Amino acid sequence: MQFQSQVLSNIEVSPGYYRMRMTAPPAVLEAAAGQFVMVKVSRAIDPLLRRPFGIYDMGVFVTPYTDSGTQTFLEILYKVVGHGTGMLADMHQGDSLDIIAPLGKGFDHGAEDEEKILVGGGVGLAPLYLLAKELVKTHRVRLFAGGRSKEDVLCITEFERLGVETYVATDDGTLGDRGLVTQVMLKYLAASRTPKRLFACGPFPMLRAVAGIAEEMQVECQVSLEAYMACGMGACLGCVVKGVNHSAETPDYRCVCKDGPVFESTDLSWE
Amino acid sequence: MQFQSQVLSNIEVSPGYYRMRMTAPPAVLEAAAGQFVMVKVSRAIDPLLRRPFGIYDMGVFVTPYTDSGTQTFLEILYKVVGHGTGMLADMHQGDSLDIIAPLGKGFDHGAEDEEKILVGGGVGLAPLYLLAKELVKTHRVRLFAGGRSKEDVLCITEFERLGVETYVATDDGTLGDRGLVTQVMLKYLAASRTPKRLFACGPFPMLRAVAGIAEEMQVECQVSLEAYMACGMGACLGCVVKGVNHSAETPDYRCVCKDGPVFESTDLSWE
Amino acid sequence: MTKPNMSVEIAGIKMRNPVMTASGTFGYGREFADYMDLESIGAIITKGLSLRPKAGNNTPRIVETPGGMLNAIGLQNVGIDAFITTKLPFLRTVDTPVIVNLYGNSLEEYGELAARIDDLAEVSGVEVNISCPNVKQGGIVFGTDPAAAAQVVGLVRKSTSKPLIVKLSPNVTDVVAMARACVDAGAEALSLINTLTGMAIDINSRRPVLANITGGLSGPAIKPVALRMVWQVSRAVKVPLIGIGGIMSATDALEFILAGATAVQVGTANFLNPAAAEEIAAGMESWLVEKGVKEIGELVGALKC
Amino acid sequence: MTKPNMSVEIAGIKMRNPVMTASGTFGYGREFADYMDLESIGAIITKGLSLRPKAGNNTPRIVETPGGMLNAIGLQNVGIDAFITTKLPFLRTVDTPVIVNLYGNSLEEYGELAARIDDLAEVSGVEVNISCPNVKQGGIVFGTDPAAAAQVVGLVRKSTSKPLIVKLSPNVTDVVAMARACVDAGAEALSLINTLTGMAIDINSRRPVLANITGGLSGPAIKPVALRMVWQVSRAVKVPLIGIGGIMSATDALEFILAGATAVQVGTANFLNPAAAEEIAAGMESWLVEKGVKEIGELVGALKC
Ligand SMILES: Cc1cc2nc3c(=O)[nH]c(=O)nc-3n(C[C@H](O)[C@H](O)[C@H](O)COP(=O)(O)OP(=O)(O)OC[C@H]3O[C@@H](n4cnc5c(N)ncnc54)[C@H](O)[C@@H]3O)c2cc1C
Ligand SMILES: Cc1cc2nc3c(=O)[nH]c(=O)nc-3n(C[C@H](O)[C@H](O)[C@H](O)COP(=O)(O)OP(=O)(O)OC[C@H]3O[C@@H](n4cnc5c(N)ncnc54)[C@H](O)[C@@H]3O)c2cc1C
Ligand SMILES: Cc1cc2nc3c(=O)[nH]c(=O)nc-3n(C[C@H](O)[C@H](O)[C@H](O)COP(=O)(O)O)c2cc1C
Ligand SMILES: Cc1cc2nc3c(=O)[nH]c(=O)nc-3n(C[C@H](O)[C@H](O)[C@H](O)COP(=O)(O)O)c2cc1C
Ligand code: FES
Ligand code: FES
Repeated sequence: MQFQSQVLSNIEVSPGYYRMRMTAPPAVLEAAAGQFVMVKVSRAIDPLLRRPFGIYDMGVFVTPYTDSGTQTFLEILYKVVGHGTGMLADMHQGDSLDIIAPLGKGFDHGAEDEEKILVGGGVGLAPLYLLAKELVKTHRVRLFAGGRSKEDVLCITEFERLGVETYVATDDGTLGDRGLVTQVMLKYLAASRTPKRLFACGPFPMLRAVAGIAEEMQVECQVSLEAYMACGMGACLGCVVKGVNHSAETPDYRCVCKDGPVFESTDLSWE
Repeated sequence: MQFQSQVLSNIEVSPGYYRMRMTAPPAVLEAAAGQFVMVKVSRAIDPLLRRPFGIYDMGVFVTPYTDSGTQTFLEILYKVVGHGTGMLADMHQGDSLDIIAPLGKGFDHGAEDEEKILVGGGVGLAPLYLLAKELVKTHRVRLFAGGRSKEDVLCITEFERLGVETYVATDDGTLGDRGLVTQVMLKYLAASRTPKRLFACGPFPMLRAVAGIAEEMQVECQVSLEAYMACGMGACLGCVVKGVNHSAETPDYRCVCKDGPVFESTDLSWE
Repeated sequence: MTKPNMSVEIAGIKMRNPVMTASGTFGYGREFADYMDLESIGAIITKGLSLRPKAGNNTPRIVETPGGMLNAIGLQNVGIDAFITTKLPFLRTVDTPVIVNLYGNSLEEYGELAARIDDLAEVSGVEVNISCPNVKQGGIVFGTDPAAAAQVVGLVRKSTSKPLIVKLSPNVTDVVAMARACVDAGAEALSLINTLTGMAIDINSRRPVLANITGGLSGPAIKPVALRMVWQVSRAVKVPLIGIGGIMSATDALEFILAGATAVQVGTANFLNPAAAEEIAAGMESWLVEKGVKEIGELVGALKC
Repeated sequence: MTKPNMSVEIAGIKMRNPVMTASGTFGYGREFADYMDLESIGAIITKGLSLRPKAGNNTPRIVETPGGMLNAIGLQNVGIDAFITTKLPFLRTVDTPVIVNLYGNSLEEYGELAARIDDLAEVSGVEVNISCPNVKQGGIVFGTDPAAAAQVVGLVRKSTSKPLIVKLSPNVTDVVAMARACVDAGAEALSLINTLTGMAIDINSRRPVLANITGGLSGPAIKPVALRMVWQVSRAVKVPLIGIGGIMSATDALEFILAGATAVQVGTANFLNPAAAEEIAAGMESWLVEKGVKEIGELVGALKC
């Protein structure tokens, strides 16, 4: 669905990280956690392409000063890394954006009786929040959150408020354990016997480590990938990743935008 | 001089016409009426080139809430005609702009004992306001203002407040006389004997008419021209107009940005 | 106010209006069905098809550049057979001409491909891509040498009776010579332009951004070059032209029509706005109404120089 | 932290850093003296000079396009004699090499021009413009045909002992062939690229925007094409290259250096920011400091492919 959206708020939640809330049509509420939005940052030709962001949160609020008006909103959590996100960070309440949402395939919640383990690195926490919100209704949820430094571990309080049990690790030890979050998770998995399912989002090396652990521990695992995207709808073939059966002779490319961004870790080639 | 400027206000003074006040360094106050500014509307590459605007007003105000702080400001009066002016109209207080000012050659006030006659069409009134402000200190000043319709005749009250006697004509007769402002001016010139000097700014056909009248009535006349500009400083040679001696064999091109925008009407070729 | 006549004919293909979607930027049509009415435009051109499925290049395959983007997809496609069985059935349900964009790794492959689609009723025409700059084999040679281009076009002409459009590369000294060679060899219409070959570099990694090193530049950045080439070619050949390159709006499209194009293709704009093609067609019609132009044909090549 | 060595040498011209100003975008230097330190950059290249003063084209001569601009100045210039008497004296007071950009209407004129500047001590070198697309006579031919280019370069080589740089046009199928021809004929360095030929149309007037109909496209839009050509040529010839095309920032400049350019020229950026060249030179130096690179030379052609 393509729509014009107004910025409702745009707050720096940690140095260089912003949370933006924007208006959306009610139908957006059918989005699944893990799906994403494509944002046209400016009506001008610079930046030209839309920028993809996971859905961090969504919902409805009652508009003030009116009797019965309600407004659907979407939230994204983003890191300023370049031109487009830099311009996004400069936006104010009331500015307008052109949005396409929801796009892609979201997370599959999995079986009833599993413990749900979320693993997020840096801004990879974004789509996990919406997932956690859904999962906590019926499941026990644990989050393993990693980042370079304490500034890169975002919105932990929000997860805790949902009732998610959180474990944190940072590369420099400024928050939680020092080291890789995947190591912390591995320790937990090794010590526990209940059936589990992993949901991971973050930098590629982290996802590869998670996929490796999942294979080793024989736990089902979904990963949410990033890729450079032009269209977000399977038309440009710019965003492909190699599927598990890929070889030069029998190409098995999957579109991150359409076949993903969430994949079963066993469906991908991790080389 | 190149400087970063903050928008202080940006008000629609008539449908499609805006007056923008912005901060400037004190040295800008040395600008002469008729000089112009080059505005980089966006830090992004779209729009790419700076846009030229005459200086409508400038001055100093005392900044509120501080004891002795003063702030120099510049004002431009602009019409939304395309992409760059459209984006300018969307700007708010506090937004920043990159400005080069003052540029070009301004008006020469002329001799002491002349009556000063200003002729402006549409947004061509912009540089005449600053000129009027200077001239009224020592001279009798009359303004002939024209436009398509009453919405296109701007800031007449401001001129009147300076003590300028104003005459208005519109093509459709919705304000002042119906018809061309140059005709109204011609009538006045024909009826009066005192020495005079003309200062004109507006669309090219109007300027040509004014130059013709000036020649016929043997009145000195300066015109302020517009041209498509890239650099504003005499480097690109994009903005040239033909000087009076121009021919294919003996080229006599003048840069509107550097040799102008104000020219003696007799220095130009009016074909 | 009576509606202006927006219909055009290219090489015998009747279209309700001059707006087509450019190959490789509109998938196989279906991807856009949720965002626009596929029956609101003149024609759909498929992603470039080869004889066998093609894996395409490694990633990264795309990168934004100022006012444009580079792509080095490397012609990843399902191959002509899978296209016929998996993609064409959907297109059959859409009442809009489908033009198949063909790409061969060799002269013979072009011929085989053309023969392969000859008896498909759902295919209204063929657009031969001799200009793809990404694949070493063939692409760059056929697209930049008039004699080689003529060979391909001649063979395709023999292998199918479908309307034959040839798509030209802008990476040449003399686009008019290329155009003439293709027309002489049997092209009934020309599409121009394909992408300009470009490159992007990441100074931190000290590597090219694209895995393929170079890629094809598309988007608004190339519009002036595309307009110039359409104008040049329109004065040299008699066949209808299809203008392509950076068309984002009805205004852009009308510029190409005035320059001499009978129709246009919308490419990169589909990525920014999946309803772009429909909106451009509607915007062109509104402009004709506003200006009192009775049919789009009046504007073709109507530039006053 | 010791400062990195930013100095480079092009065809024997020693420059304090690799940032030069592109012909036609920096006037005769003086225009920018109020906005930047003319002694902060590597070299100044003059507006293209011809034997006799040139009027140039009618107006409009420039128009903005997406991410770029078209110009059809038509080489308006004061002519070599007036340059020497009215412009050179100022440049003499600036301690920065001055390179004269030359443009001839005929083969002979190139020779005469080169001879004319041969004994001017203030002129550090010559950049021969064989690529200007705006003037019908000569320009387009010399710049797109290797044999014609070689003729011009050979004659200039004979007519002056000044360091000889040749500026290449991007409007060719094979820029490497052009580069080789110029080097074989005596070019000691190559500048690339000049502008891409383009066009803009005003749909309301139904006329080309530029009086000259077509013009040269410059600015960020052309950077990917320029980078690609520098990279291609750098792998084919041994002489130093000067990268030009859409350089707006130190990052852009460094991309060209990695692609194989020894120096760069800043063009359109001077219009947006009259201090651009100085800021780019400073920004490059800061980046080298940040990355611990000791001299700029280490980066030339250091792209890992
Ligand atoms: C499905 C998906 C979901 C994402 N969710 C989030 C999120 O929730 N929060 C968040 O902060 N980021 C998210 N990203 C990454 C985000 O899209 C990029 O950081 C953003 O596009 C960078 O834009 P820019 O203009 O600031 O960067 P640029 O200046 O364009 O480039 C800076 C860097 O960002 C990368 N990048 C640029 N454009 C894209 C693109 N279209 N797709 C992927 N990478 C790109 C480039 O490779 C480059 O290294 C997601 C990406 C994808 C594909
Ligand atoms: C010395 C000078 C002083 C000026 N003073 C004023 C003023 O006080 N108030 C005012 O409203 N306008 C003034 N103008 C005109 C103003 O510069 C243009 O209206 C503006 O640049 C249009 O920008 P745009 O992006 O909105 O238009 P675009 O979308 O770029 O084009 C719309 C139209 O504006 C014209 N135009 C675009 N760029 C320029 C340019 N750089 N120079 C001249 N014309 C251009 C084009 O020919 C086109 O027809 C002045 C122009 C000059 C040269
Ligand atoms: C991602 C992408 C893929 C493309 N694939 C093809 C293709 O398969 N065959 C082809 O002839 N052109 C292909 N093109 C070129 C476009 O059809 C078009 O000629 C070009 O993009 C210029 O138009 P634009 O500026 O509107 O995008 C592709 C372009 C892009 C951006
Ligand atoms: C207004 C203008 C005038 C130019 N005049 C000349 C010229 O006289 N001689 C020349 O060799 N190149 C000329 N050029 C080309 C530039 O030197 C440069 O090659 C081109 O603009 C690409 O660089 P850029 O993208 O940084 O502008 C001119 C460019 C512009 C924009
Ligand atoms: S982003 Fe275009 S196919 Fe995925
Ligand atoms: S605007 Fe560049 S010379 Fe006048």
